[in-house]
Amino acid sequence: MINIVLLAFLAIISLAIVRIRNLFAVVMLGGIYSLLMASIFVILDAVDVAFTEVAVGAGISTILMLGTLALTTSREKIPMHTPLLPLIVTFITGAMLVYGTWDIPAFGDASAPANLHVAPYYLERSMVETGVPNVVTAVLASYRGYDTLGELTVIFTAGIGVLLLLGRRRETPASASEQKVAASGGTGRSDPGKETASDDGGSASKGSAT
Amino acid sequence: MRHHIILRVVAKLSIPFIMLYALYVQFHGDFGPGGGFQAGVIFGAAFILYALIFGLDNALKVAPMNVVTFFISIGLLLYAGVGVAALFYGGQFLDYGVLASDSVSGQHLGILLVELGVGITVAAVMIAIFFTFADRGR
Amino acid sequence: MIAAHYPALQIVAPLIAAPLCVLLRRGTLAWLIAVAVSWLVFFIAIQLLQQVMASGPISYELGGWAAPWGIEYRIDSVNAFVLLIVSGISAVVAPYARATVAKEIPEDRHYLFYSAYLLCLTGLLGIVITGDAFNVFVFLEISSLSSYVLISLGKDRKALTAAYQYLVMGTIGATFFLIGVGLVYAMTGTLNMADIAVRLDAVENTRTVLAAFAFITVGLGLKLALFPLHLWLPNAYAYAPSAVTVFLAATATKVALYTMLRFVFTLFGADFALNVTFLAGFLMALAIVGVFAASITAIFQNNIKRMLAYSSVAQVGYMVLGVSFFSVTGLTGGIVHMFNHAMMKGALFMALGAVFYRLGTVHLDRMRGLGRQMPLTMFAFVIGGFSLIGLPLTVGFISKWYLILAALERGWWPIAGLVLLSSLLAVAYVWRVIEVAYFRDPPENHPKVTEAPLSLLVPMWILVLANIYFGIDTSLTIGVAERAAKSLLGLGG
Amino acid sequence: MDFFVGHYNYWIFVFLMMLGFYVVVARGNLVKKIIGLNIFQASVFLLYISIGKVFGGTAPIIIEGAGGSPVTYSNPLPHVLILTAIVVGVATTALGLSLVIRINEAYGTIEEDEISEMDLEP
Repeated sequence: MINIVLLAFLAIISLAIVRIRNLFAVVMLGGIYSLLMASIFVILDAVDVAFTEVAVGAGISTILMLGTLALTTSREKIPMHTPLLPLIVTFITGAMLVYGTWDIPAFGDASAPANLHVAPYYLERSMVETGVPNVVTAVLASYRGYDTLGELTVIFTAGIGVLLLLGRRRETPASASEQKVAASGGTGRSDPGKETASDDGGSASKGSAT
Repeated sequence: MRHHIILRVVAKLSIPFIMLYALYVQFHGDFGPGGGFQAGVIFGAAFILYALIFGLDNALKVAPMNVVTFFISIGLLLYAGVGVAALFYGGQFLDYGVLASDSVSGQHLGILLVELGVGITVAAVMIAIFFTFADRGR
Repeated sequence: MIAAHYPALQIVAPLIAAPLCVLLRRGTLAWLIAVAVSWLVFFIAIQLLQQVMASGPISYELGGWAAPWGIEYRIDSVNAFVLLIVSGISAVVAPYARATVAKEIPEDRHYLFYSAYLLCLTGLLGIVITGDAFNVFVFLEISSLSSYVLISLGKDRKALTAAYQYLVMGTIGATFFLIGVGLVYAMTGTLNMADIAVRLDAVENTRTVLAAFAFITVGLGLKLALFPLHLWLPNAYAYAPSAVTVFLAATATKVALYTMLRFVFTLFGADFALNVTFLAGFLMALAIVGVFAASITAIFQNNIKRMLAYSSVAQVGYMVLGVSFFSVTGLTGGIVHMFNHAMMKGALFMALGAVFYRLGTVHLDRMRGLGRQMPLTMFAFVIGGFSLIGLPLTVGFISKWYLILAALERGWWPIAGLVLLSSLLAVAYVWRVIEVAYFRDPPENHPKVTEAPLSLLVPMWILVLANIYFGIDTSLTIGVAERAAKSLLGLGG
Repeated sequence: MDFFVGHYNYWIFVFLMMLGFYVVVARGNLVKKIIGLNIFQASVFLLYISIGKVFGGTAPIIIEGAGGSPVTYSNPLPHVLILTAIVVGVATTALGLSLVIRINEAYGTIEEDEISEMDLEP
């Protein structure tokens, strides 16, 4: 029953996210959305996932969103008209999924194929083969360790990407002259003078103003 | 926010505990919920809190960007390195079983090391992303 | 001894090289690493292809865990061939990148650029080599995230919006794919591809599997830029840095197509796709409409990179057309066109990269009289263009030949006619460039342009010569492609 | 009724997915689109975790010395997959937001229609 209530909350909050145009409010609701999601994960026995969802969804994502809003704007423009095509596309996708869930094994069914074929092996053998009681950790780090290596590479990619996109330019003679070319070129993007950013007063970042 | 004395005191008090908790999550992940990823995020959060309360410049003194980028690479290299080490010990890539005398303790060691790699890179990436976002804002 | 671990090294070498580049923080060093690693993976890919052709599929169990509990690599003639394409293109693009990157990207970012490039290579190779459905998603995201970043580094601010658009559409595609894999997992309880293929037979007629099939094909269709899901591609290719355009245009869509082939043929099975889902008809219609719509749009582009990007959408149409015949000849045509298109688009975009290097633009107006000022570059463009049209003695001819053959084999001569007709559209857009470059006088108020440096010309001409060589001697490409087609259709090989 | 109880989790997932997807394709604000992507992806997490739930089960952490009574555990595999997917999601968000910041610096707006108007001008 708790499950249904939480899921209903989830639905309401996401409706609110769609409707509200103040992006600060939306981001805060996004944080609540993640917390609710995490509670549901706990009820569904996925404690590790819940932990991660809280840390990432309610924590890091929210901070990044707030930082972005501080750097951009927090009002969403009201669109001229409700576009019809996205609505149709969304409904077709949703209909296809409802159709797809019709034959899916019932929720919580211990004899569903998903719970019978590969999974029991982990539950039975992981303690013997790896000595780690948390099966999720055992599967994550060992049986499917290669996936986790890939996952870590994704995070690494994101780090490199953000540094490439937003990182402060190191002052080198070449980059300084390059900057002049870009400035005189006109059409090129200008990288607003981050290079000479002075350390004035060590005031907290804009992101922290929230 | 440098004038908010309560925030500064509370932050100063709680940051060590946040870090300690991160380490607990990191090394207790074998037995309870948690693991490298969650620990990394929490560890990163400690730095983010520090930057929020004491300003980015002070935070950059504690964790300069060069050092953070260094750790971004180190974590991934540690993970991949464990895999390659398994190759040298005669196993398949990422086969931790060959790392120690018996298979189970090898697995245990391997899992510990790769989770550490995950923790290091995740924490460093989170710090790096937040610092670059914050730096862009001034 | 080390040969047994080639499959792992294929992925791990670029994966380790990427953080190494960041650690060393030197642009030149990072470039050297990128070149060395690209050549290494190319060498390994050749070895793997030989091994597969000689002694059948290779399986490599990661972590020593047997499939389906662990993740395995499974290399057969299909993905060995795609590995060869991706790593081969990287082996010529990495040396080429040096000069263009120096010109287009701030020097202090070079090491990060090469790191992202290596990550993209890792992701693409990882998608191809793996035998695990979920692992495909992970590596798909590595390649996608790194390509978003790489595209956004273009000089024009439109590169940013192009990258953003690609990020949104790419994530939708990847999430659709994830939904599909989830539904498959719910019905089969496994993620290993070979295992799924076996266990899917029993539940083939459920609505869930049908929905899974739809989500996986649409998701991959987005990544593949299959018409009408191609909207992200033209701007992304047009505004990305030159080296990135060459690399992505020659590899990314092929990898997505490979993944689609793998899921449709190996996992779901050709019979299921033909009888239950009517996929063949859908694909054929989309392919033909895509070829014409994209080719016609290409004719009206004045930014030549954008023109070629639209042409890429059309070429994806040809590949998908080959697949949609569901016959050995058609699939051979589709698979061999992956290789051939990589060669021709690689050469063409390299030529444009050289033009951009000298002119700072690839606008048609500014290319007047370029045939005399940059003779080698423009001649490379001409041959690449001929290949795109499908003139005999180029690789393009081989692909079209097989497509027409496949159409006639089925007795669908109108399709054959449409393929020929669409080639005329390619003549139209290639001719516009040739006319401007060779039959107009260079603009007077601009400084004289000289030929591109050797470091750009050599990789470019390697691909140009490959266009001719594989247009004459088809024993390698057709041989492997035919075997791959047979193995996909379950006819052995 | 049994059918409903057995499937409502999946339908909520479909509903959330549709909302997120709608925000992504219909809204012109670049930040909102990213938020939509987040909801869209989070709904898929719900799908996977629902697949792995076993009634009467507990979190898949092996309890030592449970005596004779066998303990039922929920399926750990979807949890592992979703841990990976969450990480991929936050990586995508971080990159997307970085792009939004750069777009805002280059165009002075984060509304899609205004940006495409500017792009049309030469």
